[in-house]
This record gives sequence, C-alpha cells and structure tokens, in this order.
Amino acid sequence: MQYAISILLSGVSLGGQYALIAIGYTMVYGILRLINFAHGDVFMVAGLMMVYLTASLPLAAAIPLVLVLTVLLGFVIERAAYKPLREAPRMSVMISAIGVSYLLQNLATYITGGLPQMYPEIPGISKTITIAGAPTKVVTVVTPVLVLVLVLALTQLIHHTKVGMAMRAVAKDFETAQLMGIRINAVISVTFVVGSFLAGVGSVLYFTNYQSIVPLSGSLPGLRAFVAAVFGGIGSIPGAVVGAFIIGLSESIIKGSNWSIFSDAFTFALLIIILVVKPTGLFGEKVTDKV
Amino acid sequence: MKQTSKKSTWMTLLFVAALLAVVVILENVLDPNKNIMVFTALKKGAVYALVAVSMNLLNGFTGLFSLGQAGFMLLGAYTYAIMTIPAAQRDAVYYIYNGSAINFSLPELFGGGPVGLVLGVIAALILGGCVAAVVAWLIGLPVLRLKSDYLAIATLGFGEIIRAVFQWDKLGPVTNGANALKSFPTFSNFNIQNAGGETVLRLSTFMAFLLAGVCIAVIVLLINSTYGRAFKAIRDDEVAAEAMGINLSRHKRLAFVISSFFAGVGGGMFAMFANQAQAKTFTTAMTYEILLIVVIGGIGSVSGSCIAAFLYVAASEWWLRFLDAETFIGGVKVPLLRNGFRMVVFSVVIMIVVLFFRKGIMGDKELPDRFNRRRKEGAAK
Amino acid sequence: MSENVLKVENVTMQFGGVVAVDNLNLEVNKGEIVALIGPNGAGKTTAFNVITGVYQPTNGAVWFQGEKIVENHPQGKMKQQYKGEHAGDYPQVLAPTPDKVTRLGMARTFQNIRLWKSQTVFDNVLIAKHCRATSNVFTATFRLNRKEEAQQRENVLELLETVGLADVKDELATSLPYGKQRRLEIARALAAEPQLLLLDEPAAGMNPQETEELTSFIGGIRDRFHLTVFLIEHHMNLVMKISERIYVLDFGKLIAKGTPAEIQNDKRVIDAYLGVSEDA
Amino acid sequence: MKKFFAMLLTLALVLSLAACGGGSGGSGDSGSGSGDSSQAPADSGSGSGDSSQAPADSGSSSGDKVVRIGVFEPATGDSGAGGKQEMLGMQYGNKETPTVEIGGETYNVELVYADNASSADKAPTAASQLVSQDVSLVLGTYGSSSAIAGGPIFGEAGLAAIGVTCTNPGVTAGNDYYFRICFLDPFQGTVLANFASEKFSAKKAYLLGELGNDYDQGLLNYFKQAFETVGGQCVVDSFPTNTSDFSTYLNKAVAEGADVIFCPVSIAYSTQIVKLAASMGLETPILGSDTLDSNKVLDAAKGSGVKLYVSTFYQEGGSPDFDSGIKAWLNEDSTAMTNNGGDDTIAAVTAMGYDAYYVALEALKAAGSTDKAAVKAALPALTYTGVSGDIAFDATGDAIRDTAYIKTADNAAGAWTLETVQTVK
Repeated sequence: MQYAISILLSGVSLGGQYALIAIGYTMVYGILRLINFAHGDVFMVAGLMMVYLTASLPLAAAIPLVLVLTVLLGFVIERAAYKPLREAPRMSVMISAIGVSYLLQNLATYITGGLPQMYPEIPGISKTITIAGAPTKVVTVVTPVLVLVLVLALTQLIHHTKVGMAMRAVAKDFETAQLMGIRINAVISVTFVVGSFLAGVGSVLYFTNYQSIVPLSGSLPGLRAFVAAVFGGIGSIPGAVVGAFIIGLSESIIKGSNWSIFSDAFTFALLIIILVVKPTGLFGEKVTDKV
Repeated sequence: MKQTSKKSTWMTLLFVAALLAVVVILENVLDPNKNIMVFTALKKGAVYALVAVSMNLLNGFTGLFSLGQAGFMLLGAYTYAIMTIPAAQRDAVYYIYNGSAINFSLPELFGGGPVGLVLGVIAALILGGCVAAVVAWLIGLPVLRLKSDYLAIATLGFGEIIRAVFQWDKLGPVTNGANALKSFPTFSNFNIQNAGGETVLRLSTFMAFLLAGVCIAVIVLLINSTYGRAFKAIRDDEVAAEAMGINLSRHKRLAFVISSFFAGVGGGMFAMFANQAQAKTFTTAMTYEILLIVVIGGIGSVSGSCIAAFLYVAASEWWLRFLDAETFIGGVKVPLLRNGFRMVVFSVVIMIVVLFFRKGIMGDKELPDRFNRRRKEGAAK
Repeated sequence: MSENVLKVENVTMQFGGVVAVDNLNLEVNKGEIVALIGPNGAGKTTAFNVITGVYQPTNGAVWFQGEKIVENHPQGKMKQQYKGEHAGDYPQVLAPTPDKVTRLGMARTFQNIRLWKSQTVFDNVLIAKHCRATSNVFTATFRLNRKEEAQQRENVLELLETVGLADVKDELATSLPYGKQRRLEIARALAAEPQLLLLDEPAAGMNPQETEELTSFIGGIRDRFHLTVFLIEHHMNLVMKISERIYVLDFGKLIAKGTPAEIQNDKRVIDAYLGVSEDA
Repeated sequence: MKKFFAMLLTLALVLSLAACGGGSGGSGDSGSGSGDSSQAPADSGSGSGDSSQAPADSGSSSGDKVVRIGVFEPATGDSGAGGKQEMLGMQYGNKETPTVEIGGETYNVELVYADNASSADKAPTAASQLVSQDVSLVLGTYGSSSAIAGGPIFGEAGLAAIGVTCTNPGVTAGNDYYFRICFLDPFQGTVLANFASEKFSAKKAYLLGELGNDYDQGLLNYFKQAFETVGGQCVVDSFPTNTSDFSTYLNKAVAEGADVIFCPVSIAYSTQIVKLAASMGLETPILGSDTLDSNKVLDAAKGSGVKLYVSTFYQEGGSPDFDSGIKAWLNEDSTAMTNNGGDDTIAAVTAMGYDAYYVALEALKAAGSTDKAAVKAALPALTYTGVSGDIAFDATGDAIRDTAYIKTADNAAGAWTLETVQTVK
C-alpha cells in the first residue's frame, strides 16, 4: 500500500514536471510546426544556472534571476537559430534545433567538466514529509498545484488577451495571420518566452526532486515531455498536461514493476502506437492536406 | 548527353580505383605507428561515409526524415558480431552467461583460413544488413504513414526501444546483455602476415574502403535507376508522384528497407572498426552525428556525404584535439582551452554551417557534376 | 457500356457537414473530349480527386472502362451526417490509391502545377514512365533492365518532340515559362500511357495566344495517342471550341449537360455564372 | 546584416554561458572556495598543465631526454568524473617524480593525454592518437568498454597498456598487451556479497544497475552468484541510461523488504541515489563498488542517516606520506581541486592512478629502454609495492590481488572510515 502510494506520488510529481516542459513543446509546435529539440536542454541549462548562481547569490535573488535568464536563453535561441530559417524547409529548422541541443550539451560538459552538479536545497519545498507512510518531498505535492495554477493562467493568457488571440491565429494559419498584420516574429518570441519560463519553473521543481545535474539531464525528460505533448494532441495545452500526467504515471508504474528496464522503451512504444492509431493525439485537431 | 554521362561514369570508376590504390600504397609505405591516426580516421570515415550515404538515401533522396539510423546500425553490428566470434572464444566473451546460445561462426563454417575469413565476414555483414532490413520492413508498416517530423520522432523512439531490447539480460546468451561482444574479426585481420607473424601487406584500411565503396556504389546505382528517380519524385512532390502511378507506401518502404540494409552493413563495419559491439554505443547522439554529416555534406549529395564524413571524423577526433589540451604559449596559458572545449567549438561550427551554409559542401550536386560544369564553362570561353 | 470510358455514378462527397459534390452522375465516352465547368468552388476539382482516388467519396461509385474502381457508402460518423441520396445502393468499399488508378490507365494534371522541381524536363517525363517499368529494384539497380530503360528514354524523347519541348529537355522543369510548364505536365501525364487524360484547368493563367495554342494541342494529342480527354476549364473559348460535350456543376450539383451550343443557351448555366439568386 | 546579427547573438549566448560557468566553476560545492577552473592562472603545476601539444614547454626542458607515457582516460562523458580523478593520481605521481632513470640516463617523463569521452566509438581514435604520439606505454582507462574498444589498437601497435581501474574480465582476456593493476569484477562482487551476509546477516538484497552498462551488470551478476551461494535472495533491477528519478527504485527496494541495496553504478547516478536515500530517510544499508568511492557520493550522504558501504582499492591512511602529499597538492592547485570534485578527499582511483604511474616508471626502468616492445616484455615479471598494496601480474595480465577495503561513510564528519578488509582466496 505504502509502495503503491509512493509510486503514485512519484508519478504525479513527474507528470507535473513533464507537463511544464511539454507545454513549451506543444506551443512551439503549434505555431512553428517545429520539434524544438533544444527545449529539454534549456531545461537542463536552467538547472545549471541555478547551481552556479546560488553559489554567489541568495536564493531569493537566484530563483527570479534563473527564470529571467532561462527566458532570455529561449528568446535568443529562437532569434539566432530558428528565425533565420523561417523560409527554409522544415527539416532544416529541425536540424538547427538538434544543433542547438548539441551545442548546449557540449557547453554544459565544458563548463561542468562533466562532473555531476548538486542542485541547491530550496527551503520549504525540499523538506521531506510523509504521506500515508510514504516519504516524499513537499515539492511532490506542490508540483501538481503549481502546474494547475500556471496552466490556468496560461489559458487565460491565450483566450483573453490580444497576444493570446494572435498566438491562436498564427497557430491556425501562419500565412493568413501574417497577411492580417499580426507581427509573427513577436508572437513567436512570446511563445518561446512562455515556453522557456515554464521550463525554468519545471527545472526548479524537477531538480529539487532529483538533485544531480549532468549535461544529459535534459534530454530524456525533454523527449518524454515531447511524447506527452504528442500523446495529448500536439498544439493543445490541456492535452499536453493530461498527456504528461499519463506519461509520468505510467513511467512510474512501469519502473515499479518487473519490467523497469523497458520504462523508456515503453514511453516510445506508446508514442509510436498513438501516432499510428490516432496521430492527432487525445485532444488534437484534425488537419487535412489540400491537393 | 549519353556520351558524357558514360564518360563521367568511367571517370568516377577510375577515380575510385585510384583512391583504393593510393590507400593500399600509403598504408604499406607510411610508418603504421606514426601515422596510425591517419588510418584510424580513414577507417572511421569510410564507415561513417557509408552510414551517412544510407541516411542520405532516405533523408536526402526520398525526403523521409528518419532518425533511426543508430538502431539499424546496432542490429547490423550485433548480427555481424554474433555470427563471426570464433567458437573457441565464445566462452570467454559470454562469460557471464556461461557461453553463447549460438556456437558457430561464419568464417569457420566457410572453412577458416583467409578464404573463410573473407567469405565469412562478407556473409555476416550482408546478414547484418538483412536483419536490419527485415526489422525496417516490419516497423515501416505502421511508421511510414507518418509525416515528416512525426516519422523522425517515431524512428528515434524505435532506436531507443531496440537498444533496451538488446540490453535485456534475458537475451544474454545471444546478445551478451550489457557486455560488449568482442574477439570477432576486425579490419586488422585483413592485414596479411607471413609465417613469422610479421605483417607483410597491410590491407585493413583498404578493406574498409573497399566494403564501403562497394556499398556506396550500389546506392549510387540505385539512385540513378528508375527506382531512384521515383524516390526523388516522392521527395519533390508526393501528390504528383502518386498521381503519376508511383505507389507511395511501397516505394517509401523500399527506400526505408534499403537504407536500413546499408545502415546495418555500416553497423557491422562499425563493429569491425571499434573492435567491439555494445548496445550503449549506438545512441541517439550517434544518429545526430550522422545526420550532421549528411547536412554538412549537402542533403541529396552522395559525394557530399562521403567528403563530409571524412572531414567530420578528422576534424572532431583528430585536428581539433589540441583544443582539449591546456596549452601554454610562452608561459602564458591560452584561455578557454580545456577538456570539452573541442566539442563546444565543433558544435558552434556546426551551427554556423546549419544556419549560414545551408546547402552544405555540395548542395544537391555530385562531384562529377562540378567537374563537368567547369569543363563546360571552360569550353564556353 | 463498353463505349463509355468513365462513368461517375451517384457520387457524393461530403466533408463534415459540407457537401462538396452532390449526387454527381456523368459519363465520358471513348475518344471524346468532355469538359466539366462551373463557377469557383463548384466542386470540380473535388470530383476529379474522387475519380483519381485522392479522395474516397462519401457515397457512390466510379467506373473505368467498364470496371468498377471506386465505391463507397457512408460509414462511421458519416452515417448520421450524410445528406445525400442512394445511401444503400453501394454496399462495397473500393478505395484504390491514386497510383493504382493511374496504372489502370488514367492520368491527370494539376490546377496548380505540380512538377518535380529539382528534376530536368526530361527526367520529369521519364519518372512518369516508372509506373510502366517491369524491372524490380534489383534488376534496375544492377542495370539488368538496360533494354527497357533505353526504350523508355527513347519514348520520352519522342514524346518531348511531339509536345515541342525537346529543345529544353535538360533544363530544370521550374525554369520553363508558365505555358511550357503546363505543357510539360501534360507530357508527363502522357508518359504514364493513359487511355483517359484528366486535365485540371490546363489553360489557367495563360494569355489568349497560349490558350489558342493549347486548344489545338489538346486536340492534337487526343488524335495522336487515341485518348479520351476529360477537362476542367474556365476559359470558355477553349471549352466551347474543343469539347464535344459539357457538364456544368454548381454548388456540387450537376445543373446542366449537353453540347456547347446547348450549354451556351441554358438559362440555369447563365444564372449560375452571373450569380442570379438561388432559391434553395 | 540579419545573418550577422544572428551570428552575434549566438556568439554572445555562447560566451555569456561560458563566462557564467567559468566565473564560478567549481564553486558549486560547499566549502570549496571559488576555485576558478577555466581561467586559472598558470600555477597549475607543470604536471597537470603539460601536454604533448605544449611546444613552448617541452622546449624549456630541452637537453634532457623525454619519455612519454600515454594517458588514455575519459575527461568527458559519463565516466568523465572518475577519469579525471584517476588522472589526478598520475599527475601527482608525475609531479612528485618527474624523471626516471632508464639505462643509466635521466629522462623527463611527459604525460600525453587522449580523451576517449567514455565512449566506445571515440576510444579507437583516442587510442590511435596515443600510438601516433610515440608513447612508451599507456595507462588507463576508467571504464572497461573504452578499454575493450581501444585495446586491439594498442595490441596491434605493440604498445603495452596498464588498466588502472577497469575491472571487467574482458579487458585483458585475449589481449596480451593489456595489463591491469586492480582487482576484477568477480572478485569485487563476491567480496561485497560476503560482506552483506556477514555484516548485516542479509537474506534479501535489492540489486540496481544501469541498463546496458557492462560494469554495473557484471557486478550485479557476480554479486548475485555469490549472494545466492551463501543462501541469500536477490531482486535484480536495471534503470535506463540518463534516468534521474530513482525514487521508484528505492521504494521498490523497501517494498521488497530488502536487507541491503547493492548499486554499483557510476558516480553521476550514485550521487543521485544516495542523495535521494538521504532525503527519504532510507534505513536500508547501501552497498557500492569502487565507483561509489568518491567524495561526490560522500557529499551527497553528508549530514544524513544513510548507511553507505563501498568496496575499494585504497583507504585513506594506507600511506600517510601519499595522503598528505596529494592533499597539499590538491589544496594548492585549483584545477586539480576542481577535477577532484571540489575538496581534498582522496578517491581510491586516484591512489590507483598514482600506483599505475609508478608501475609504469618501474617498467621503464626494468626495460632499460623507452622502446615499447622492451617495456611490454618487462611488464609480466614486474612487481611493485604501491600505496594500494602489492602489485604483480598473472598469466593473463591481471593483478594478483586478494584484498579489498570496505569503507563506510561517516556522515557527520563527511569522511570515509575503514570498515573492514575483506579477503577472498
């Protein structure tokens, strides 16, 4: 019983953290039709920045600074690596994303010297508590709540502000939105800013739970979050969140079973199955090609 | 038109033959230890060239963005290794599992000795390709219906699944679980030794070039055949291709299977190069490396992929190595140089290529095209 | 029956709640040139897409050379949404892919030109021959199909000469002027050795002189290759001059059929084109 | 113009990140001071700074003869941390004894580095690099699969290699040119299994390793064999590469009612596992192999109630001279300190690297020449008493060792204390 609860708890908190990353994927994909492979690495870099900044700054200053820097990083990546390729074939942009991911990982290896870095303890959420006999951290409980709050705020932003409307328009039809005078680049930048911000928050939660950061720390959570986004229906924010919780829970359950070595394989098998059976995911909209 | 194309075919053949001859001569004339870097880089370059060309067949010529190359290489590498480890060595290699489930080795089945070695190695490589091809056929059924980036992510996931399966200890008696497979024939086994055990003729680099060369030649022949033209039609415009009677699913699967076949052969050759086969080597990072080679060489150019493979290997693992070492010039430490800096510089270079030289080295042209054009321009003047 | 090459029978194509083609019936006889006309958005291209297998019709059947090649009835969600008639008449499901339809002997061109951009004029036509090749991938790779390949190349060259593109055969397809690209698309369709040629607005974007040339060109190839031609067109000059019979589509419905002279005087056609109010 | 702007942005990004890391590199750990790793002034000592590509420096020692020893170690990748610590031992050895008498002449010893990036696909080129630089013998590598991939290259070139801490039997088996000075996986697995049953009277063990890592899986296998022969029961589990969520695994161990947890995983994972165990308040003892003998792991356990036991090659205090010497060096050289993980705790691999360096010197002396064939010929008969014990090679080139140290983490002091010395005959 206690075991089952601990598995559920870990699944829920994982799911929440994946959700925050998955939103970044799903928003970018919705607008640019680009799998932003570097997103997971932005998440990792956010973690590393926290490690380095807390060494010289108090936590209260470091956290906001990390979020600002993460947002800046997302913005710069978009401007430097994706914007010049706006007219290029989709494959080129994706390759550029892979290149950025490669660069961030190598940079992290260079800076950390490949040594695992310990994430600082954050008072309040790092504390260990016991729920129904299962020990866990406060962050586990905080995560789903925070995710809900952020997602609600984000849906408000998307449905009730001008920039949100612009985002929906661009996602629906890139060219037409452009013709209608929507400043595409600004909208895309906002998307990256929001996505990176959420990744930054996600990294604080994630690394408070799993404290060691290595240059590859971002790649696997990133891929899983992407799978979650696809699962929920790419482009749909509620879809990404639901997908993330499903992926987080199922990962946790598989790890708890005797088939734990296939936990990654299972995630990807799930992805392939959903893509083949229902390519639009749980909440995605159907798009037909015109001849 | 016909004449010139025939001529350029001959020129290419001649060029390749000359290249092979140069490789043999160099390998036997140069001091093998002082210049081992050259030959190691050449061998790895040859292997990567083949894999990059096979990826280009899919990504560049058929327009299918697949990221499963490392997975297919893994299949080829394991098949090759399992088929060629000498029976006597099996207990030592599979020491954790108290011996292997498979107790024959192809070179020995073919009678051992030099003939058995050559036949066995070639048969095992082809078998490796076939295993990769069969798996590609199976996963191609569902996956190839997906569009561009979904296909990419699905094949990427497939690579991860394959890796997990091969690392599964229940399959240990066949795959050796997490342990590396080793002791199988490598390129060095093709160096001819005299009775005293001295090497009289070095053919290891030559073998790598020959095998990769033959495979690449077959791919080039395919690309220039009616099927290759159909692939290009699919890449350029799927709807038009289908309207002109090209069966999309059949041709896509064909390209996928053939590409995987050669990735499998390339994987077998990679095992020969790396002296061991271990699932954890064949990561997504490896696929990315190969993809970057394809991009640097030019998507849709076979010769570009070949040139880029050698450049990439040489640059990343040889020429830029000095960036990793802390260096003093006149007693002053050069800033930034330290372990890991090489890869940072390298990835910046890659980003610059991706962003500003999007066509890569060759664009979608081939080497002979370039010469032909120059000749034409010369004639025009 | 053997006389008609193409027969469209009670075809309805419905996208969600929108009926793009409504209970369409038409026939094209051997050797004829038949035009399908109608205002923009009337469902002409959709009809073409149903015939060539790009879309699966919601209901109805398509016959080609006396053989039923397409058939469908409303399924799944469509059962409730279906607004057309004859729902029970087509129990089978036949849904060939476009390539199969082409190999049966039907080739088409596109409204917005779809040439293979990176290929030369010659290769564009040669690739269309692929569907008639008998070689498999091995014989093709190892050049065991030399005879066939040479034969194909020769045919393509002849074809290019017929359509007057032989002098630009090594140019990139996209570097040709617009009129020639249209012509190349037709040549490419011819290379697939069809009995029925479907042309989707072949004169779109052409000036009067080019249209004039095209008119005689279409007639010419029909005679030369013993074709049947079914075309969608807006240029009334061309349509009236060339076609033997005309079908008129408006809002997915067939509103008139007949000879050019009959159509020119049909009140409903004139209303449709001039936009007189609909009673529905 | 736009392109230029984009390029500028990219550059700015790269530089700012590099500066951010460089500026505070190494200070991530408490109490390490703000050791700057990248822009360290040239005080890093000739031992660590020198490399073959430092023409100015080799010029300064002109006149003396130079003998080169290849260092085939990972500086990046999963095993980068361990590789660096192993190199520290060699570097310290080199600093202590920078010259060697060979055939009556004094040679300067120069260490030549090649980073194999902990990866079997980079190992052959790294090995080739060393061969081409004309080294007399090679030391390394941390991580057996790189050793297996590089081994045949050395073999072909007739160059002897001395494995320092590559414990997989496959490294030396079938390769005449590979030697090693450490014990092997079967030995280590058995030692720990016996320890578990003797110390904790454990009946059930939870075994956790990284999927596809031969080191982990090999040890799990031997532990299981040995533990089952003493009447224990094992639950074996593996996690996929790059896993960072270990809570499920630890919970599973608790749920299974395991008496001990055995996780011979690499440093990157073990720090996470130990840290997590600490925050969970896990009471089950954790047993680790030589990879866990790292100050990073110690750091993770510090201040908690985790019971951590590791088997290792060396225990601090085994050689007081060595201990104090290397600590002094670490404290004075900030780069070395950073590479050691930010403090001056001595890892066993460092001691092994140190011994390996001296074995190499002995081999050169015994050979009486810098010729690699002579060095190789001299190795099998060599004996040397290092800080980690007596070293001699058996017929396959493996070290003849029968002793392993088992240490436990003193979480209050943040130091290792010797638990017991296990011997298996």
